[in-house]
Amino acid sequence: MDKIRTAEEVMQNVKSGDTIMVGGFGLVGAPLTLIDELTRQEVNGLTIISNNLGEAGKGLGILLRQGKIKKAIGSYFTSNREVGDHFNIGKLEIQLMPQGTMSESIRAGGAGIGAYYTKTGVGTELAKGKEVRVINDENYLYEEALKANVALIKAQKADTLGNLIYYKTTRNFNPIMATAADYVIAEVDEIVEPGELLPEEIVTPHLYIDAIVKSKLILTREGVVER
Amino acid sequence: MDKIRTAEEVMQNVKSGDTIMVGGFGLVGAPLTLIDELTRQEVNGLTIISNNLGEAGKGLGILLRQGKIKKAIGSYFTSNREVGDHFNIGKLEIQLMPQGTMSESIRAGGAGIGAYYTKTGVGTELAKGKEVRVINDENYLYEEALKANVALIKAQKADTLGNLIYYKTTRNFNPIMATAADYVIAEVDEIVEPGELLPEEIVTPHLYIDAIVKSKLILTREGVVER
Amino acid sequence: MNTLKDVQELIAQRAAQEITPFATVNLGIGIPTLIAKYADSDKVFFHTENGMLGVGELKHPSNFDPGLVNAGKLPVAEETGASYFHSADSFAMIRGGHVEMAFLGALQVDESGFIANWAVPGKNIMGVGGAMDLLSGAKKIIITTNHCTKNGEPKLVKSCTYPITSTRKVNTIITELAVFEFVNDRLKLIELMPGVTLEEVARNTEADYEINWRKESK
Amino acid sequence: MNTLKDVQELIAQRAAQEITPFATVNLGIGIPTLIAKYADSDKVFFHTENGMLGVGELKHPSNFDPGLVNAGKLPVAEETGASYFHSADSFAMIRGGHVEMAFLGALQVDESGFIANWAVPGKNIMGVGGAMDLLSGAKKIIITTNHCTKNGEPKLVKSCTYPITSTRKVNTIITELAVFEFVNDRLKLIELMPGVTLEEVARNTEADYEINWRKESK
Repeated sequence: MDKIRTAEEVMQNVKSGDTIMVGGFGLVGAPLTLIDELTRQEVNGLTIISNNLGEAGKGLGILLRQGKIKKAIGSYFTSNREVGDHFNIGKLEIQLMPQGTMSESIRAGGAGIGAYYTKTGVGTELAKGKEVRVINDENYLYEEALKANVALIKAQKADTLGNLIYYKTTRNFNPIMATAADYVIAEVDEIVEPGELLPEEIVTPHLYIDAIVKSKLILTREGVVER
Repeated sequence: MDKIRTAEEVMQNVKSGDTIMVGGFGLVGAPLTLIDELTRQEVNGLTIISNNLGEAGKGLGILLRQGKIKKAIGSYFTSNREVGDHFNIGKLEIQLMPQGTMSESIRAGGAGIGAYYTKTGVGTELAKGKEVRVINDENYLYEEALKANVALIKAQKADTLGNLIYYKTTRNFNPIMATAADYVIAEVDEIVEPGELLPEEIVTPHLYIDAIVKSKLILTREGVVER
Repeated sequence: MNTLKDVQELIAQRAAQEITPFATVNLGIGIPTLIAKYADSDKVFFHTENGMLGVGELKHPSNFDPGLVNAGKLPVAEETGASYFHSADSFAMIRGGHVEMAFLGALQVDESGFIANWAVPGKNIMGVGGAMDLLSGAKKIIITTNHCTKNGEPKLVKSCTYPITSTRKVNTIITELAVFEFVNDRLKLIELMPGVTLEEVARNTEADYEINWRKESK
Repeated sequence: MNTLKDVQELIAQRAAQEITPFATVNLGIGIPTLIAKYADSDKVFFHTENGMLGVGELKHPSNFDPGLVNAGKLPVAEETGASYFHSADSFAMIRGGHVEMAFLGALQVDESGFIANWAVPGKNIMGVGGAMDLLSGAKKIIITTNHCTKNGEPKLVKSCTYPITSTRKVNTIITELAVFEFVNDRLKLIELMPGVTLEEVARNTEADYEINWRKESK
């Protein structure tokens, strides 16, 4: 069962109107090659679940400029001022979430948890209209799981089965997004044979991964470069 | 900050009436040395959260015979027939949970999640009296988090800071129980210096661990032996 | 009929044919555990809820590793490409729908597709394990069971009299007499085991079923 | 007064003294980030919500690793004994109460102990990050902030006019003028920064506070 694909091939799984999770904390741990390919697709009306929406004209910021994003779900859009511009003219819906709630909702989506209660956000503007429940004398907010049609994630190494390991803080949202979408594409810098990753160090077991794409664009000290 | 202790020392943290999580799947990955020490303590009225309650007269089964357990929370007590005997004469309360719900509730306890909704158990006898909620047209059961005063867990190696790694299927409940108790004691087979465990392979970061105890009783092919 | 052990092996062998290539498969305790040795180990990934993907058959039983067991606490081996994870992550795989097939034993299966496999009325309920989780989450549930109880009572019944394990219905039932599938919520007999007659199945089955030789799903 | 940068360093330096030995500490964006270099790196474990425990100061900024950043997306180093984890596990640490102290910036802090540090009325709300999570979960919250806004308006107010970040109250406030603590829900000035007079604090503070030199908690 060969999961290795090209970016062009896998992006056929993205359709207009889809919800797409995109890993990364800013550019760190972002699937840059897959995002680049996504910007070439003739799709629109996408819902993007990602901590940020790139920077102005970079990464997911290109997709925003192209008008392909209908809604953005994330925790910190401040890094791309164009997000506010699109929102102001009614061209973009925004669902802002505390970063921990966003992470937990993605994990819940992957783990079959329908919803959960967290103390985060209780009594704030982000809690407006949301159910509050008292559990052991404390107020908790009801939050539902997040799921997606497709997840674009980045890992350091994959074996050909799809087992993944991550490099330092590039891990961030990638392992949880790998669990929460119908079709999961892992962009990786290196592909090795099964057995080369130690069973105890594997972070994402292969059952979560549908396709593996070798990275072409990577983040270096000099910025994003083609390798 | 030296976290290395003897079993005698750490067990001073267990008081009568406490709720105690005990790792392991049967004897596999169970903190045998700590359990052994616990049976020597003059405590009673304990609530034990553990997948099983040992076997008849072994491990937690000794604690049961000693009458020190008031309540057992777990998923599979069938392996110790004395559990049923104690239950029948009213000497033991039982809270039986699906294994996945038990795991998820422990994780929730460690992660600040007050409660969550799962499909597991809906419409069964274990759902009696429990709230059902419809989320996206499916029935989910309300389940609350589990927490404990003390957790007794087993790992393969610790560094002196308390970072842990686990051996094969001995991992089981140990990493999640490490997150869900006020005081967490890790029994380990080997203690190394910080830096000897790779940052990416650490499963339990040290902030969860209060004390480290070197194992004296270990599970071998010949059964439980003193090392 | 053969010995109990022969019967179980027969069921396990037939069940192994249901495994789709490269599926992630969870095997319950009992007959399901026997399935592994009939499967093509290069084309299946066995998952066990105590925290492992890539469970293999132990080649030399005397050489077992006490830190490497399956959900039945039986010693197993590690296939190339295996990985380990904690119980919550393991059940996240099951409950999140990432395990393609689960093979489970049953005390009863009824014609609605409900199964009972964890509790007996009038007895203390002392264990449930991962059964309810697998029922709620695995994409396909295949029941492997002796056709009748030790006392000769049908296990395929009209309606479970034992407590059900889930409101989720099972997909397939494999016994030493026949293979059944639920199609559009109706129980269909799709295959007789070698040497078994329709009459023999009818005599040992309480549940209503239709005969439908052509497999619609597979 | 000194330059803005000097003021920030002064606050950070004082804040570092609040770190208890071997605490797990999360540093927010802005002034909190500056605290690390004043802390004894052998006696503190810095946590960052993007998934790392054991964050270190980058010794040679030109040598940074683009795969190793903190929550402010600034390059950092890896201390001995560090570990990495995904975002949900990282916030489980924060929200589950496993992070002992969090140092955060603020737009406003009020005399009830509420802070506002994520949104400004009348402007689009475009980011919240981990602020609400840290407020809900860290055992102790220490606010490090300039005493007044750029326009000279007090940041320690009677009641936040900006949207609050949490209904959880903060523990300590450190500015370039003074150190405050909440004791029994009352705001207490417990220390003046070097060369600062009580009158100067009074003139720049809208919130009511008592003077209480002896620290009750620490």
